[in-house]
Amino acid sequence: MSTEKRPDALINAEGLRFDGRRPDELRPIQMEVGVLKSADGSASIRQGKTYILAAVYGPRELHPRHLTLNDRAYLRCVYRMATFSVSDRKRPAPSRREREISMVIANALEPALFLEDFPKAVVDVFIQVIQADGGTRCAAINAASLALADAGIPMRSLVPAVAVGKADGTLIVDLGDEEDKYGEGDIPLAVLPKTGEITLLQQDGSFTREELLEAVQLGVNACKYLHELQKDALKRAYAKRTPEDDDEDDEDDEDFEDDLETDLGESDLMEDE
Amino acid sequence: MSTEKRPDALINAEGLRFDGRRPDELRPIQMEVGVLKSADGSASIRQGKTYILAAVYGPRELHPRHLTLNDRAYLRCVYRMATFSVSDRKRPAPSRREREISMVIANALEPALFLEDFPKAVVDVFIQVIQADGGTRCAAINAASLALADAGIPMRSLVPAVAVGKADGTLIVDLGDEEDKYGEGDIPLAVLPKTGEITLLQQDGSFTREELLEAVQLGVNACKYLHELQKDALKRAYAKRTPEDDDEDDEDDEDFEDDLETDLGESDLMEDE
Amino acid sequence: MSTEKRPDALINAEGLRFDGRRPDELRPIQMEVGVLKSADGSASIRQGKTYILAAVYGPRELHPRHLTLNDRAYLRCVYRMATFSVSDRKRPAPSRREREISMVIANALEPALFLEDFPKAVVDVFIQVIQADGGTRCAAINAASLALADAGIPMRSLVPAVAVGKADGTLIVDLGDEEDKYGEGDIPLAVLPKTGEITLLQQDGSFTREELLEAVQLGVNACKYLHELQKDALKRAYAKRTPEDDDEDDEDDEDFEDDLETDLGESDLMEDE
Amino acid sequence: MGDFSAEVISHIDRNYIADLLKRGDRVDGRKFDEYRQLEIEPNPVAAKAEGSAIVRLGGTSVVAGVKVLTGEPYPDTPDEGVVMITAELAPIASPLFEIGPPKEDAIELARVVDRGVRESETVDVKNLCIEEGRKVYMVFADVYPLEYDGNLIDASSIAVNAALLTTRFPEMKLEDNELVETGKMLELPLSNMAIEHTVSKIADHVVIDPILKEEIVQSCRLTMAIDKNDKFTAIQKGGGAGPISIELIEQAMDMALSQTKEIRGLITDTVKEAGV
Amino acid sequence: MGDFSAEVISHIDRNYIADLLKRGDRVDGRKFDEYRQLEIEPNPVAAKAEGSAIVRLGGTSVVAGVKVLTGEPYPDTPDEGVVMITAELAPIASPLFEIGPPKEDAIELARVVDRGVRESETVDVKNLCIEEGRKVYMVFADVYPLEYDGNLIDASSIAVNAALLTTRFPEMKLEDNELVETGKMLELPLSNMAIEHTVSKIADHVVIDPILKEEIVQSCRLTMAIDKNDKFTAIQKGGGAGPISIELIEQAMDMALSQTKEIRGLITDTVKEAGV
Amino acid sequence: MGDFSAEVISHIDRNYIADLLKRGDRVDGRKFDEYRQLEIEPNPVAAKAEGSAIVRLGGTSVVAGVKVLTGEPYPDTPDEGVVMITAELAPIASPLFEIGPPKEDAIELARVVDRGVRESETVDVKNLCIEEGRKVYMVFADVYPLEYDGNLIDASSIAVNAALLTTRFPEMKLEDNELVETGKMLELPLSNMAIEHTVSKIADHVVIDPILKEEIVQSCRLTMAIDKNDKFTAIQKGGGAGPISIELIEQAMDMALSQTKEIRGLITDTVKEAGV
Repeated sequence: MSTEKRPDALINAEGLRFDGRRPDELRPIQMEVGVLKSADGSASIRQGKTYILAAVYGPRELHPRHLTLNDRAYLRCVYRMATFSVSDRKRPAPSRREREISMVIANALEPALFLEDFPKAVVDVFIQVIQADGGTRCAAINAASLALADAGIPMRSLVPAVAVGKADGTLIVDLGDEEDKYGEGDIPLAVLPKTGEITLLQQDGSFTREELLEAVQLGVNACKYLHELQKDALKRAYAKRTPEDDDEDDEDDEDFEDDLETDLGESDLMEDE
Repeated sequence: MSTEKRPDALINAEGLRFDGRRPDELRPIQMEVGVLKSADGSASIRQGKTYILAAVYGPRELHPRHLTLNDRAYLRCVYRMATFSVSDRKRPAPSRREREISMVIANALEPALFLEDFPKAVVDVFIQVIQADGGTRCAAINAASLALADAGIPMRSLVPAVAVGKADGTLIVDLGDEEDKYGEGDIPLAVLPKTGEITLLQQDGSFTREELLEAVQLGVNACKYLHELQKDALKRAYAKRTPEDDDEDDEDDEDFEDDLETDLGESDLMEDE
Repeated sequence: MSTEKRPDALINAEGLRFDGRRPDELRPIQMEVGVLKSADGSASIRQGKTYILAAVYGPRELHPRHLTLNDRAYLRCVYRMATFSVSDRKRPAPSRREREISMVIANALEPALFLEDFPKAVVDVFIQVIQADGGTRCAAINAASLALADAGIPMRSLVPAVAVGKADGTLIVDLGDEEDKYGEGDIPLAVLPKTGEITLLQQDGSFTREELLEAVQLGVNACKYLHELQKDALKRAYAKRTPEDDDEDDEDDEDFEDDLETDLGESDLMEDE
Repeated sequence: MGDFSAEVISHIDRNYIADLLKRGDRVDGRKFDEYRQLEIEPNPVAAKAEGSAIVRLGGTSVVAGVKVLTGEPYPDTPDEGVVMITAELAPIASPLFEIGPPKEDAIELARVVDRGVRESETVDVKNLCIEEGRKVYMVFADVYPLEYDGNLIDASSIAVNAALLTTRFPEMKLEDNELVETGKMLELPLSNMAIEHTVSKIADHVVIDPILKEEIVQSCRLTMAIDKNDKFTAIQKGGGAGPISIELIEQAMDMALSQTKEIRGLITDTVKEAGV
Repeated sequence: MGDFSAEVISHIDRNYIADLLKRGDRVDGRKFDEYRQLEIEPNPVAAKAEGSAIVRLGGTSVVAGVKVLTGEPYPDTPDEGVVMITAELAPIASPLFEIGPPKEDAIELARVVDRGVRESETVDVKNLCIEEGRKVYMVFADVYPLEYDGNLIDASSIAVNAALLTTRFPEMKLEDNELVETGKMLELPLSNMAIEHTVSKIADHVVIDPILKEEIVQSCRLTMAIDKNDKFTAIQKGGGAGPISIELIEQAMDMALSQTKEIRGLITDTVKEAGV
Repeated sequence: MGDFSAEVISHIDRNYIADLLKRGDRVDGRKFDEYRQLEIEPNPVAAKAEGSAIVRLGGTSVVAGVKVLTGEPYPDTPDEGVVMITAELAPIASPLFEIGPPKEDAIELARVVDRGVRESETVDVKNLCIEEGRKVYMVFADVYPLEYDGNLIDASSIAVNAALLTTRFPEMKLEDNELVETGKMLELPLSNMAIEHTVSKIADHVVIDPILKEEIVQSCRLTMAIDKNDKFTAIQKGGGAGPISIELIEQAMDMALSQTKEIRGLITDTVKEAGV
């Protein structure tokens, strides 16, 4: 029972967007680490009205066996949207779109992980979209890399991601639903902050060569800011965990904290290079 | 092309039901043991117009292996309705309802079996509803426990089952199709005769606390009668098997008879307690 | 968007068919061997407007393991029609018809193969119908047996196949689409040339005992001619392969040529018996 | 269907059965062209199905039921009703039938029985039209094997024919775009009642109505649907990859022709006697 | 759901939990008839779903969302709307939930929660009709577990009730065969708000709102839906094959009755306070 | 698609191919920005498909066919026709493609080719409307790989474009609620003919139109759809999880831009010459 209508203009006379943002302005973003007790690691992200949870289980034994990799852990991502997360009810069975997005998310995260530390194991990343208001695959990557850090999976760095688009001829960052739907294109991308390399890149719509390159640069810049937000979220979670909270899982948590410190240190370092 | 209509009253002025039964009266019931030659054990039941066959295979090796239990046999029930067994044509693929009923039937039967005698094996119970006229899950349990006895699976006792319901405010036993459809509720239950414990209990409709407890008691009483019918059916089957009939499977049949005698003895004993 | 209409008559006043053929005349047939570089063996056939490709992979290790046969290779056939190969768009998922035809094709080919030479292995025969204009299962067998020979699978002989039918009361050979659709019956059959035995036989429509036997005899005669065409195709392919073409796969090709010679020799011999 | 269990039987059995046949004997004592005892129980699902039958052929038994629904015709045959036959290798009938989605054998059973009915135009679909292009009767006949000791195809074919013969359903008409009952009960428009007959080839012999032991060692089987005018309306070679000579095909056809009238008669008589 | 992981817990745990119960103690310190802390977050999916709620019951949490669509009624109930509840054991909630098609446990969760709502006629489907025989509202309530520490059924039942209570959707009418909005927003016609209460049987004791450790060692569970008039509207024995005596059933019923008003009140109050 | 067989190639091959690239050489002797020989056979399925093409790109070949049907438009786009592209990794093309339901690689192939066509609005769906809100043309283009030696995406994209260009179908109109042919034959309304170009990243190099050996050792690939105005209409990074720098992305874009006109020209010319 969606009653959405195309807005008259996506960019107004003052050069501001539909929702009042500047072209390169992100939506309000809240990230929180360790939100699900059942998981080995977890995180939530609210980006505008988009709301996503990510859980990590592993490294653990892989079933079915024939998927086992001898030289590294298998990174298995499952991206799922709740039926009620979109305007029309999504059918409950996983769609081909969800399966494809699961794959590109795995590719976006994998270069940041030391999967070779866990041959034959699996690391499971489960992503549940609670509310979808544009940019879900990028928000999912933002949350999933926090969940991986929370699970203590050894990482080169966190992976920030954002979508760049075009509306009324202007390049804009972090599309909302209407901008995605009625704009002229969408370029989701994810970045390794340390090297500036791209780990996710897709595009639709219509862009010239120069627009594309400019859009990618805009995205990389936005990802630097997102990376700071990610590190803040991780530090907040780290600060909250005092020794008093740990009762039975002492040893595991030691390990976890070690990894976390390393990761935070490493990711700080990266930005200096 | 069903042309059923709701009857004017389910209980008439004389306190009798739609089909002339008293509230606590069961429909005519015929149970027969050993009706399918391919199976290790089998039974049929006709309860009113409900007509069901049950076959037991096993104990035998379990595929797929990963379902194997180390300390007992796996009891696998499959309850299936023929497409033509109901007023509208049922779709051929197993429904979620059929899968759920398969599960509650397995739970209803399992406490009566010495499954620990056959670790890692499977005992298969296949139930085919030929005609459904109310009470199929209970009739299926009645027949399946006879088929298990017929297969020589060691048992604590047979398991009788019946549905209790409510129509025009009166509690009634062994609902027919119209009473199930137009009545005010349905409580299928199964009983271990030895201890009076309940192994199946479901309910829909609307009942007060007191009505519920009274209904369960009515059901337990009806199950005592059903248990007698079950034992009679088993004895008839036992009587029919003379040594002359046994040609090649001699040894197996010895075993079977031993089990059968024990079971009949045991179940007689139970009622005395 | 098919706009086919039933022709006024399938057999005209001169006793000729819809497309000008005599009752026992085959459509123009082109067979070519070795058309797909990825496969171990391959062949194409154009029979009238029917156009089919066949590829053979193997003998190779079989997955899943539980299908393994201890005394011979498992012959696995997959017959698939392109969605656009028929007048109405075929749904992409394999139909029950395609699965049944896969099975009868496997049965038709198997007696010609020395599968016992490769216990526990699999020989895969993949058949893709590009355009279907009648007689696809027979054309598929003609092509598949060439592809098996091309792959160097040891064979007793090639397997020719053809459909015989009836139109306006006359028995006709190698039905086209309209003759299949509007005629009075269809009898696809495949033959072992060496013994004249039948390895595929199906029928629909309506035939007397005598018509049936005459039809089978007509089919067997047509298969003799088809067998010659098959051998010619194989010889042409054999002639094309000069030692200069073989660079790295020398040894394999030796084997292949040996088999091929034997096969050609054998099949020549058969006709003389 | 036979071939799926080829590995459970030893070479000794295979040779034993073949040697018997060479001497003119079958493993259960029947003649080569003799059917097992056939029992037909008409209308066992009288309260819910429009038609039904249980058929016992020796140690093999099946139940068939018919539902008659209404629906829209296919666009390319606006004046024809729809007939659909399905069959399933339900695990109740045999330890050999696995649980799960339809396997090749199950698909073949359904398709062969369906073809026996449809290619033979057993039901005259032109007479299943309520109003051209709008509403027709849809006849679903579904078969469930109950016991499996060989030759499910013939048992199923007989059961479907018997079930179709017992079928009674309310006549419908379109009034103001709604289907209403006229109050009259109809029979199905059955024209030629083709019956399927299955013959196994074992070594150089053909035998009709094979039991499971014969199916397991058979080289292949031939199923032939024959209508009341002795016309062949469907043939399927299956049940194994063994080749068969024209001479044996001719023998198989003659065996089937020699049995078809008696079986058709038994179906018709049993249903008539039951006064359905 | 409990039974699928029975093998991961040792006999020691089993005995430990049973011994505690014998002394009147539960493994997490609660009383036998005490629920864990219940938190309800109304409308977390306000931008896309017509209604929604996140429910936390101790270490278990679920999200439920409601979509209201329009469609044609079923032929046999032309004046009734449609209500459908689904639930899925999404792998995010537990290492025990495998990836893949719905397993028995998932099917049971969905069916038990659905039955709790539908058998209880929580939503009055007669009031979901737009135009008889032509257009009705279709209400889909879907539940996703997020954290699993036992008793998903009660958490899901509470979440569905809360989500239904927060639901607002545009009124539609038929004009010239097209559905148009009237401009008015509607609430769902909720009648009796049945809540499901689950009790585990462990050894000879029954405890309400079991945590995962209790579910793993339970003999069986009893789920009871109770409406605002203290009527039982649905019962399901599940979660294991253990038998249960009539006395324990009576105890379980009384436990559920003692808790239902408070939980129903908490749902209603929370949604009201949120001013949805 | 490349990554699924990463384990079959040894480190020696990986290093060998990378070393060659460092010296400016590709394993099959081509230049980094050079396509393999491209052959297009227009309309091989002339009797049954409304349009078709077989494309051979070196050792890779595919067949694409187009069916034009009629149907009802989606409610939210009542004046637009429907275009659907599917692709399947049929086992005929490679020992690497398993039999069974669509795997991730197959889904990606179909989605990437579909996106190349749809995001590029290659077919103008507004011109596929027969009568608004009631009947539209539905265009199905389906691709089957026949030989697989790398770069199925580009071969498929070229084949779909060629097949769409050869498509002819009868014009339909609505008369008294029935679709009838006007007798006129139509071409598809093709607007901008975007072509997909795939570049592999291996070590620090990018090469266009990778063969299988290159795909197996690639770090990732970049597929770019470019329309006749040199606008990028779709991009997909896939084929492995390797990261890629902005500089290499720019190189890849320029490689694709340098090839697109020639390939588009070859498609158009071949179809024109064939006089379809």
